[in-house]
Parts: sequence; structure tokens; C-alpha cells
Amino acid sequence: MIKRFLAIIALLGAAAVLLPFVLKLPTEEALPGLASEYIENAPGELGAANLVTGIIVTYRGLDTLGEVAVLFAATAAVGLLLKRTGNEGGVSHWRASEILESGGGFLFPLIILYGVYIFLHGHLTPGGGFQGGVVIATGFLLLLLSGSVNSFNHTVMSLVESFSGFAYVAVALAGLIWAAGFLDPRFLPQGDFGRLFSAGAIPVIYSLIGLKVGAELIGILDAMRCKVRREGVTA
Amino acid sequence: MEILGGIFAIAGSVFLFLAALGLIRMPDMYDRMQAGTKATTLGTMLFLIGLAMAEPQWVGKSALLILFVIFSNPLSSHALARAAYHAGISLGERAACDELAGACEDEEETA
Amino acid sequence: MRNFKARVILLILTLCIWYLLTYPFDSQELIAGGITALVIILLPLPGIGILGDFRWTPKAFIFGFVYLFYFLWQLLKANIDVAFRVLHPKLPIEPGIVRVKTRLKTPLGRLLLANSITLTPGTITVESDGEDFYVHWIKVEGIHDKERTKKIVTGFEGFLEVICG
Amino acid sequence: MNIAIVIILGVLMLAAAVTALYLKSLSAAVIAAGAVSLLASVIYLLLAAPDVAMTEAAIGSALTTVVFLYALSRMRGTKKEDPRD
Amino acid sequence: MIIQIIVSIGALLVLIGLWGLLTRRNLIKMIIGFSIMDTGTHLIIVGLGYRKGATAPILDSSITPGTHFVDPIPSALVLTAIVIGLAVTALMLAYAVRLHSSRGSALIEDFKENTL
Amino acid sequence: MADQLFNIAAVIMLISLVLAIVRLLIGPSVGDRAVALDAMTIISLSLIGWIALSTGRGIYMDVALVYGLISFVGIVAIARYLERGL
Repeated sequence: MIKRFLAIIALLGAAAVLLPFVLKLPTEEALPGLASEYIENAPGELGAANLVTGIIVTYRGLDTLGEVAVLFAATAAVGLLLKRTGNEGGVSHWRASEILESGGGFLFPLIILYGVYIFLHGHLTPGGGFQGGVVIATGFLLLLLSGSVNSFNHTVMSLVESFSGFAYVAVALAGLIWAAGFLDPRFLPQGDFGRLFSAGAIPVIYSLIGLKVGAELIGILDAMRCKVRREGVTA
Repeated sequence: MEILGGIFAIAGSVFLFLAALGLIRMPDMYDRMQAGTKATTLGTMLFLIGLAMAEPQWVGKSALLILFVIFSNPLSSHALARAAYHAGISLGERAACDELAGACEDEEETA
Repeated sequence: MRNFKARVILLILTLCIWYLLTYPFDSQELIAGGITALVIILLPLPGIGILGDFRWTPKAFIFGFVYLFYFLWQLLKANIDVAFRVLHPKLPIEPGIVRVKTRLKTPLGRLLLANSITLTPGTITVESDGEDFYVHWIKVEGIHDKERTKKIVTGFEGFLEVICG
Repeated sequence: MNIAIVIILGVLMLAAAVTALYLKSLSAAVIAAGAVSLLASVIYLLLAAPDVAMTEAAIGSALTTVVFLYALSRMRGTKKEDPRD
Repeated sequence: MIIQIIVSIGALLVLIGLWGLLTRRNLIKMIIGFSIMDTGTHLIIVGLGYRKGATAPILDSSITPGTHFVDPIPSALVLTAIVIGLAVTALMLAYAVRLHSSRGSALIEDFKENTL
Repeated sequence: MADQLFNIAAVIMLISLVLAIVRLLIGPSVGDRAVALDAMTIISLSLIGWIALSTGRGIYMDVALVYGLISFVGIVAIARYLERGL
């Protein structure tokens, strides 16, 4: 009972913290200074039609590098925590039906294709490396669920992950050498605004982020699932 | 053309509404699934056709959406129906026959 | 051979989808799409073999085209059926799970047949076991397996047998 | 029009959130949490943030649900959960 | 007007999630509460960047000069925060699974300090 | 005129969304909730199409494509969990 009372007090405190957000909102129509600066200058400077992508990859590029590192750390921690506890959970397990298996095999390449579309067009349409990586990881998840694959090749996965991480830093350093600074994408030509090959190195960076995020999320999923032995199951 | 698209869209949304109504009214899970699968598939198809008529530039993405919905919706319904059956959700009291029951017991013995 | 054919079909399919995704024509998009499609078909794809079950003959193409319209007609009929049952005040249903047999041998044929059954009047595929399909039917009719099979499966089977055996 | 849609979706979201916390069955709670992020993603789109909407749709409705379900099935062990609530 | 509604919904979601985090007994329910709180926070941040009548900051052929855009910075921040949120949720679930496998229970009152 | 027709369609879709979520909240079984989530996904896909039309931004259709492809995997995962195959 006293626990519930304390919880109510904590809730009231949180409400008191959140109340100013609701009451004292910015009422003016104009954007804050930094935002309008970005909106005015970013298309000309970077050549990226999607301003959110431009901000994530260049102006806030260091943050993104940090986020990818945090994701890597989380993946490593999950893998470490759930290592070699594979005996539990494998009590009874149904195979997926034949229909789901063939359907998953058919849809898998289409999901991968859409993921590639999302991260290649990160600078033109909504989406980008993070979303594309998630979509690719979901495609591999579909393979796991439909039962056509039982385990992934860990060597290939960690190879893809380290290669894309290394290449990301290499591209960032290339910006330091041939353009204005670390993570500056303007060492490649800007191209025609709004077409695929434009915006300097932004599509390259986002593709690398996409591969890395995809590989990391597959790692998380692979560590989370129970390792079941599937012999002797007929259903 | 746009008016025709609007009429298609309304027809589609009516089918979506029927699907939701079926979800509420039907007595057991399999019958709800009958309404929830067929009516939502056709409803979405009609709405997207209407959308492509109103905005002809979007026809590519609308066509792709229709393709994906036609392929993935029955698959997920099949997976859910199979799961519900194996999790032991009953057919309801109006059920006439259940020919899977015998076959299933055999499978569990071999498993 | 089957796998090679499957990969060729997948290449055509991915190129078509890429073109639809980037609908107004652009040469750069097409280059990127071609590279992507080549990379995808070179991946080790488990379960891609089912696409190789398509037949190349002109007859199969014509049947596929007709099948599309037959399927859409059945879908429309299914929806009118659902609408009738939902709006009817007494809910005229008498559900049951029945067993039907199919003559189709290939996985692709069975996948298409199961999806078609799920989207046609009053039926959902619940379980598949080789050539037996167990189908949930919202209003069970007929007594024998053969009679039911004729009502549910035969219409699609005729087309699918030509398209993908 | 937009305000009405946002209010309706928001109320549905709050209802789903409260239900997610008070359902007995854990898997049903996970499904309700999936509904919360589904509706959140439509609201993001109404707020003109399609990038966020896409991320939320992909992560919230598929990957988060799956991660929860993997954890549940590892914790389920030998005890069978009742498929009905 | 719409910003107020969005921010209120987000704040309520945060409070609901916090309530779940503090009062639920099952670890999974607490993690669900956390992820609801996460969604609420993201909703508040995105809502603060919205302006009336503005459109998404993505330039294409349908944009005419003089169009208003929403603030792109909150979108950029929330975008990465959602992905990190998934990783954090997975990490918490991994801890929960480990606790469950060592104690055979997922209820919070089974974890007393003196049994450690 | 056409805009009004699409708006009416959107209102009907909102009502169906409410009905579907009612089924999700009252249950009674986990399977029922999963069916309701499936229906909700499809309905919100159409709603996203309407939002794209009313704001005149074709790029929003990409989000609908994500819905169509990805949330299917979520439903399959729930199904596999229910039949103890995960």
C-alpha cells in the first residue's frame, strides 16, 4: 500500500515537471534561429533534398557516429548476457507450415530490395540508413520465423559490420582531407539536385550506416531467440 | 476521373468498415478472421485504386502496395489461424465438423 | 536448372519492382536498380527455388492473365458474401474445418492455391499437410471430401495446374 | 479535421497504453503495446515527420514486438501459458 | 492548438508509463511501461517542432517557394532515439531473461537484496 | 467534390479503426487481439494513403509501403509465438 502511495507521489512530481511543457508552449509561427538557418542553407550547401537526412549525416554527424557506437555496445552486451544458455526453452517447437515457408522465401528478396531502396534514397525521400537497416533485419527475421533458416553465418555478419563501420570512419576522414572537416560529404561532386547521384557522399555514408545497423539488429535478434534443436519434429 | 477515384475510395472504406464490424459482431475467432482478412484486402485495394485515379503520378507505389497486400495478408491470416488452432482455441458452439482434430493427434504422437 | 530459372525470374521481378518504386523514368535510378538486383540474386537465398516452378509456355501466360481476373471476381464475391453475413441480424454461420485434396505438386502452386482459398468466399486455409489442406469453412456444405473439394479447390486448380504444375 | 483525427488517435493510444499495463496475459500486453506504437506512427505522419513515422512503424510494430516475444518464449520454459486470457 | 494536444497526449503517456514502471510486479510489464514512456517522450519532442500549416522538410517537385517547413532538428534527434530505444529495450529484456533463468521467477518481489 | 468524397472515406476509416481497437482491447483471447491488430494495420495503411493525398506529398507513400511489408512480419511472429514455434 505504501508503495502505491509513493508511486502516486512520484507521478505527481513528474506531472509537475511536465506541466510547463503543456502550458508555456512557443506560440510564434516562426521557427527558432538554428532551424531556419538549416532550412535556408542546407539544400544549397549539401545538395540533399531531405533536410532531416542532411542534418543527421553532416551537421549532427558526430552524434550519429556515437549512436552507432551505442548500438554496437548494446548488441555486444545482449550477446554477452545471453551466451550459452541454450538448453532452456527447447521443449516443444512446431515447424512452420509449408505455405509460410514458401511465402517467406518469396517475400524475403522483396523486403531486402525495399530496404536497399530506402537507404539509397535517404537523401531524396523519407528514410535512410536506420530505417533501411531495420527493414533488412526484418527480412532476415522473416526467414527465421518461416523456418527456412536455422542459424546465420556469424563470420559474414561480423565481417559486414566491421567493414561498414571501418568504411564509415574512412569516409569521414576523407571529408577531413579533401573537404572542410570531419564527416563533411562534399568531397564528392554535388550532382543534379533531386536525382539519385547527388548530395556528395551522403548516400554513401547512409548506405554504410544501413548495412551496419542491419547487421547489428540481426545480431540482437539472433542472440535473443532460443536455440532449439529441431530434430525429430514432423509437424 | 477524380470523382470516380473518390467513389472507389468510399467503396473501399465501406469494406474496411464492414471488416471492423465483422470483428465486433462475429462470435468466435475464426469467423472474425474471415471478415478481417477478405474485407480488409478488398477495401485497401479499392481505396488504393481510387488514390491512383486521383493522383496519377502515384500509380507505381499504389500498384506495389496492392501487390504486397494481396500477398502478405492471406499469409499472415493463415499463420494466425494455424496458431489459433494449435493453441487450442475452440471453433465455437455452432461448429458443424472438425476434420483436423484426428489428424492433429497423430502428428503430436510422432512429435 | 530450377534454381537458375528462379534467379532469372527474380531478376526480372526485382527490376520491375524497382521501376515501379522510382516510377518517373530516370536513367540513374535504373543503373542503381540493376546493380541492386544483380547483388540480390547473387545472395544465397534459401527457399528461392519456388519461383522456378513457373512455366515459360505462352499458354501459361494466357492462363495466368485469365486467372488474375477469375481471382479478382472471386475476391469480390467473397466480400459480398462477408458483407451479407455481417449485416444479417441472425449471423447465418455454421463453421467447421474440412479436409480437401489438391492435385498440385509444386510448392509455388500450393502457396498460390492456399492464398486464393483464403481470399475466396467463406474459407481460410488452416493447415497444410502434403496434398491435404484443412480449410475453415464458414458454412459447411456437402458431405464427402470429393464434393467439398470440388466446391473449394477445383476452380483454381485448373488454372494453377497450367501455370505452375 | 486534423485536430479531430489527432484527438481520436490520441485517446485510442492512451486506452491501449492503459490496457497494456493492466492485462493479465503478457503476450496480450505486448500486442497492446504494439498497437500504441502503430497509432503513434500515424500521429507522427500527421505532424509532418515522415522519417520518424517510418522508423516507428518499422521498429515499433515488428522488431519491438518480436524482441518481447523472444524474451517471453525464453521465460515461458516448460509451463504452458493459457492461450485464452 | 494542435501542439498543446500532442504535448498533453505525450505527457499523459509518460505518466502512464511511469505508473506502470513503479507499480507493476512483473518485469516484462515494467519494461512495457518503459517503452510506453519512451513513445511519450518522442511524441513530446516531435510535437514541439510542429508549426501550423507546415509540411515535411523534404524538397521535391510539389514544393513551391514560400512553403513553411516544420523544424527538422527534433525529427533528426527522435529518429536515432527510436533505434537506440529498441537496443535498450532488448538489453533490459536480456537482463530479465537472465534473472528469470537464475531465479525461476519474473516477479519483482522475488528479488530481495539479501538473497544475492 | 472529389476532396469531399475522400474526406468521407477517411471518416469511415476512422470509425472502423475505433471498432477494430475495441476488439483489441476487449479480447477475449490473444488470437482475437492479434486479428484486430492485423486489421488495424491495414486500416491505418489506407489512412496513411489519405494523409498523403490531403497534404499532397507523394513521398508519404513510402511509409505506407513499410506498413504493408513489415507489420506482416510482426503478425507472423505473434502467430509463431502462440503455436510455440518461436
